[in-house]
Amino acid sequence: QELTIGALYLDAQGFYGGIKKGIEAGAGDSSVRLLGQNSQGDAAKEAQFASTLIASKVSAIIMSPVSATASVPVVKQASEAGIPVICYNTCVNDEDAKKYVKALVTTDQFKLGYDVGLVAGDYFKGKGIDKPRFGILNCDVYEACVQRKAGFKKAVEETVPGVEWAADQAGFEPGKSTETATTMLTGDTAINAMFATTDNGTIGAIQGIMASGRQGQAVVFGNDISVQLAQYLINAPETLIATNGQQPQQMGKDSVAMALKAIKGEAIDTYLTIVPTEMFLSSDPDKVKAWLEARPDGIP
Amino acid sequence: MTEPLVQMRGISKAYPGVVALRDVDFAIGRGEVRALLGKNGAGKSTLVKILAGVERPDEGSILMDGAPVSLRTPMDGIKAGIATVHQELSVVPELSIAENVFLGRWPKRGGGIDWRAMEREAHAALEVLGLDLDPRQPVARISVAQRQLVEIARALRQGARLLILDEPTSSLVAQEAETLIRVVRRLAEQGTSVIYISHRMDEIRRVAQSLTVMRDGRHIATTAVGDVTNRQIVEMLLGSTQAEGEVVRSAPAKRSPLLSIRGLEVAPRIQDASFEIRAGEVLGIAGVLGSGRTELLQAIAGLRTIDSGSMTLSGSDFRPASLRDARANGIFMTPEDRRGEGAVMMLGIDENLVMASWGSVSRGGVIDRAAMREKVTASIRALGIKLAHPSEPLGNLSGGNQQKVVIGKALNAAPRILLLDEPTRGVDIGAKRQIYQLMRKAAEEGLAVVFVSGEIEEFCEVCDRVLILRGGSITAEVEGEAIRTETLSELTTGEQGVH
Amino acid sequence: MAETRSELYQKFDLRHFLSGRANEIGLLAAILVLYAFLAVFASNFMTLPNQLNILRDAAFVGIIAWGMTLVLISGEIDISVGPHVAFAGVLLASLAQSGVPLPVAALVVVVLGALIGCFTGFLRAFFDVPSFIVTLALWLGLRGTAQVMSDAVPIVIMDFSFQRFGAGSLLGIPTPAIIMLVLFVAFSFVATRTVFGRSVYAVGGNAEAARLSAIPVARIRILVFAITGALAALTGILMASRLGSGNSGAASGLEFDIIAAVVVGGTSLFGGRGTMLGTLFGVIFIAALVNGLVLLGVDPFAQGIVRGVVILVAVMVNIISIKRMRGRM
Amino acid sequence: MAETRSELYQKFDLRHFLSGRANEIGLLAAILVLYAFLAVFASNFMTLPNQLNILRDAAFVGIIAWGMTLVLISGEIDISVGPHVAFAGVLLASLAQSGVPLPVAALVVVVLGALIGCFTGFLRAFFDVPSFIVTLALWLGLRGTAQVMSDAVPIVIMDFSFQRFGAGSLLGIPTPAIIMLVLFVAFSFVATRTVFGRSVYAVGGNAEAARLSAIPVARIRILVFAITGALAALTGILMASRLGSGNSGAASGLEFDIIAAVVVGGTSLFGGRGTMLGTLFGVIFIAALVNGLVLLGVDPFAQGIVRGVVILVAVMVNIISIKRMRGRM
Ligand SMILES: Nc1ncnc2c1ncn2[C@@H]1O[C@H](COP(=O)(O)OP(=O)(O)OP(=O)(O)O)[C@@H](O)[C@H]1O
Ligand SMILES: Nc1ncnc2c1ncn2[C@@H]1O[C@H](COP(=O)(O)OP(=O)(O)OP(=O)(O)O)[C@@H](O)[C@H]1O
Ligand SMILES: [Mg+2]
Ligand SMILES: [Mg+2]
Repeated sequence: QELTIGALYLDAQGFYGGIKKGIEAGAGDSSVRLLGQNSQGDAAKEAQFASTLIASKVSAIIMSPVSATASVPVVKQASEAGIPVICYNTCVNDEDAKKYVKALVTTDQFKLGYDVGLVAGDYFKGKGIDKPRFGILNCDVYEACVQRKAGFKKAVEETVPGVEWAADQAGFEPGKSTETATTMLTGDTAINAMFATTDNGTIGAIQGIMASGRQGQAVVFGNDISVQLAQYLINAPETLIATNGQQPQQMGKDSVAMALKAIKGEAIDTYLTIVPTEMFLSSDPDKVKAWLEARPDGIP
Repeated sequence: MTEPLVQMRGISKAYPGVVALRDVDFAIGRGEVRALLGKNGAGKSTLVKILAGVERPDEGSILMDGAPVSLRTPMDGIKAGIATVHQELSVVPELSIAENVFLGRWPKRGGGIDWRAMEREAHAALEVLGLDLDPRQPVARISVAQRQLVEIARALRQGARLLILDEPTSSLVAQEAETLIRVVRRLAEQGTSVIYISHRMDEIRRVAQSLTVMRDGRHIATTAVGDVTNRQIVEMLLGSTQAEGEVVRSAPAKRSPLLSIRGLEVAPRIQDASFEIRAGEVLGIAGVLGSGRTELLQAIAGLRTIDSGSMTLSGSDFRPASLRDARANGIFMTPEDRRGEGAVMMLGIDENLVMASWGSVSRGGVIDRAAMREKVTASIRALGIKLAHPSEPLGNLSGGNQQKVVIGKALNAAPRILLLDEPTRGVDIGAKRQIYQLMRKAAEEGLAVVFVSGEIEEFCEVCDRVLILRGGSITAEVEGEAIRTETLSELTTGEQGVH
Repeated sequence: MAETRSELYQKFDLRHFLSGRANEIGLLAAILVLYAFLAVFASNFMTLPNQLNILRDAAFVGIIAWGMTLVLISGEIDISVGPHVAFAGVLLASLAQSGVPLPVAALVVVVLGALIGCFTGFLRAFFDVPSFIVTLALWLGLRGTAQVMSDAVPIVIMDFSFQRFGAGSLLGIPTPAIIMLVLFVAFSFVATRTVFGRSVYAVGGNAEAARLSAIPVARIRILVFAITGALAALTGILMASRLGSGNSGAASGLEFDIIAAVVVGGTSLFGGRGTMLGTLFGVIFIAALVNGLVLLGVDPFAQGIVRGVVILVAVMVNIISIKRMRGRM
Repeated sequence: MAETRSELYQKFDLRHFLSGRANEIGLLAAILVLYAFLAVFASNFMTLPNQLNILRDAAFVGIIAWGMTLVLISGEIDISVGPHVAFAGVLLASLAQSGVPLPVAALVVVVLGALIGCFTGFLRAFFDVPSFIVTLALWLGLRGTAQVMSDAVPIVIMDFSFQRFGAGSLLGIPTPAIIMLVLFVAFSFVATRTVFGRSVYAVGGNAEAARLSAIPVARIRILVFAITGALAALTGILMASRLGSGNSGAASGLEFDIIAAVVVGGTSLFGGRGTMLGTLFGVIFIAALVNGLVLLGVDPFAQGIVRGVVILVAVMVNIISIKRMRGRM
């Protein structure tokens, strides 16, 4: 009997391209039929698609819930219909997750920010700058991003307590993040560092520095890794210092594996699977090159 | 006789539910001015639309200079040397007068439009028609009559071999019509053929050599104008020996004034108008183009701010603050621009008829369909509207029938004072008579009917009293037997003997 | 005479009847073709739970679509409904959070929704501000207000019986679907049988003629927006109930889906023309299509392409067949 | 007599000049007020780099806005431009990736953009499909195609000199801004001085009158969409150059920003009315506002509210003052 798994992607940014590839690879390996859908970051759309999957009695649902709270009802609905739910990347709040979710495959979002925050702190300490001034491109409409930012801020404040947080604006859409970063940097010439919580934000920050002619005066710390960010690490090492990458394909594959286990009723030993992050530094171009070579199709 | 310029053979055309033309033959010679006559809905406009390439015939062929031509688009028509002024105004309100005169054929210089030349020539083209306007202002700001002249100027400029004028004078007054007739005659002398559609019998005799009568989509007769009497024409038109109506005026009975107006001033045109409107009479208001007749009616109907003056309605002070205020006091006006302001073309005929009187066919906001149908049916019968189904869109009707619906709407609103701005525009002789009778009937039932028309002859047929509006004030009042064409035209223009 | 009079109306004219409903007939045919296709190729599409599911999804578009149909017929547009839904949900949740009983909070939200609509209509009617601009300002402002109120974090509504309102069902039919269908009947009646409804058509068809016929044009304009505002608020409540929280990011792009469904249903963006039945068919068509594409397992990135092509083809075929039908009669 | 008459309109008439430009004057005043406010309260707003920055941002809206102005004037709408920009960028990047030289790829993209526009215009002109529907289908389809082509992962364009095209500047002025301004001059000329431009107004003001005057209505309709398609493709190339990659998620909601700017600039959604200068002012007004709000450090969630209020107030004051001005003359 053919197994059908429903997969919900949070949106169509590059990261989810990687997730999708991982999930598709995982499903292909075990000849599972896949019903995919893009929630477009909207809890209402997510509820709509999940209901469709539930009504068609899929064997399991793999999803990155839009919200820790707003996604609870659909997760609950699936669980009550006897459909195991596997979270990846994001999940509903712990209490409900324990009740309704079989497994969570994720990156530690707080740590994703925290680790690069440590790199940033050390960078400025090494340069003898005790009052770095940061501009932030956030994606606070997503709860994961709020955690990344919190992690980053905590780490930096621990290492360089004199840090100044200047502008903090939304910047996660391609193009718009570049506009916002450029405005920020031309508007506040004292900013000497940028932090961005997504790949598009990180690209925007780098391009903002270039557009405002501030190369060498401001540096970028980012989250996520992509071909383009890898290029910047290699070609603009004085601007992009570090970015902490996730491994979306791994995450996708692991999620499918968890889903299959849940379907078969096998015991899942650990609810939480942390997919490790990978730090990429402009001071270590070889690692970046190796990452690029491993991905000829450019999917992270 | 030489070969005709244009020949139409066996033309048939059907619209959903209506056959507009049945096997019509039509031919016109060079330099000939042909009047095309027929009741509303007879198929006149459809016939000329086919010539202009606007509509395609279902059957039949067209020959120019003896050779078959294919007129499938307006472009084909224009290329073949046919210029048309359509019955429905087709100006672009947002563009300037000059641009509208040159619409689609703007003069060019060095890759761009030559605005200077365009404005100069547009001004000249309008002057020929007796209109002196700043050609840069948008057409949205000029009156319906002026728009009609802009369209005529557009057609005249094309230097066509065949000029089609579909009711060109419907919103013009005698003077402009006269100017136009002179222009048409001159063109004909220079070899242009002209098809001239009009419901105004007096014009026909002055402008055309021959006439064609149509009825129910059929060609009835084509003769020289001199060979038939007016009475014969009307008989051919109506298809019966329906009596030429006598004057339908009632005996002048002195009635008490319903609305008295003293020293009315409405910027910019009405300066000092004093007159009264009496219940039970049909009151005409005559004046030249732009004399402010529309403004006067609009002021009474609450559509314009009154600058000064006093009004008393049934003896008590009254000043219409808004349309709704006037309406609440029993005043209702029908506008002259039917398409733009008079009716909703997309909606059904029935709804247009009851649009201003929903209260009478609804209860608690819910439409009482039976009552509505009864009212609509009564209106359709009373006005003799030719239609396929009461709920078909009003836009499907011929121009004259649309006009009847607009009047029907006003009558259904049951006003005490009914203001009709050019109600007989584009209405055929038979229907005009019906409309006169409706006006008379309304007056007999105690309404005050105020009637504005560009055709002086009309006043003679229906009015009890006529006011002359000149220079912003009422300069004369003519009553009863004294209402005669010559008198009125002298009084409105201040000149002796136009005819 | 009395008899011939009613004949003008009373004889049932099939051709006239059909030609007046050509659009709806075409849409119905399109829906049937789509259903036939999906029934064969999408497993589980024709199951009852899935059909009810389609109805529930349709409700979140349909309820507002009734009001939007009136708005478009009157020659206006309202692009603020998506953020309005989010705002209503957040407001409801934060009222509930601060102790206001849910029914009271819901009433407040709906009344406020109607008032917001009145505001739009007022600026349109009395200051001639294009409704696109006013509702653009609301589009920006309402989403912003919802985000500020909630810090973009969903505000949870604890009441579980309330959750059943949006997610539950009555006699097996999802509550939102029932509300949608009841409102459909009401709005069909309003649009065709009431003075208000017909006045909306008149205003959209020719506002100047409507004004001169003493139709209260300003009042009509205000009312259509007020109704749509109230419906957006109602949808916001249903959505909050379904999600168990007030969510400032919810219903993004909903205005777009709604306008698309209404236009697919044959309503003109230029006013004067449109029917509730057409809108119902437009809503159902798109909801079934979206659902079917999920069940067919079409690649999520490619779904947009398929949706675009199917909608275009359906509308084109409908337009062509309307012309044929009209032409033949 | 003849002389005085022609003098009547040939001599420069200030009142006539002003009343015809009331909208632009009002918008200019709004921009000045906004600038004065931001100059005082937003630090670094009035610096040259920031002003150039505003110009650059404006270009990504403005270039397409010129075409959109023509589309709206002709009584149509094109909602597909945002996805079209993303699609053009992805197509360019993947052509470049597969070895096509960038100038050739850029040409291909622009020509294809124009063809896509032709397709819209064709369906509108010959099948009477509302342009909202056709461009809705493209809106869905183009974004989907871009996602499928790239798996939603940005396709990097390696050429660094190409990146300077979108991000760089000429004589200190950002390249996109230069392109925008050059096109502005061209489109202003087209709209006011050419037969095509005036035909667009005629078609939008009264399509039937245009048809009767033998204006090639279908050709005009096709052309306005073709132009807008080509401009969207051009913007896509600039965007790809600026981002250094072809990004299927780029320019989301751009269609909305563009239509908003054009409508704020005084163009009617119902056709017949609008000017390029008005659109320029609309584009600048919104770009400066967005920039200023970032510099003011307004809470990002509250920015929507401020933007909504400012746009509404600006348009309202403009409309009221236009009425005053017209009324007085
Ligand atoms: N577009 C249309 N759709 C349906 N019926 C039409 C259409 N145009 C004309 N008709 C019908 O065709 C018939 C002939 O109309 P036409 O306009 O040619 O009359 P006409 O002689 O010009 O009348 P009038 O004097 O009122 O202008 C009428 O019955 C009219 O209702
Ligand atoms: N500058 C203008 N702007 C807007 N409307 C105008 C202007 N001038 C005239 N009109 C309108 O044109 C119409 C005709 O004007 P008016 O009442 O002065 O003329 P009239 O005597 O009725 O003559 P006619 O109707 O034959 O032109 C009115 O509806 C008036 O509002
Ligand atoms: Mg006619
Ligand atoms: Mg008049």
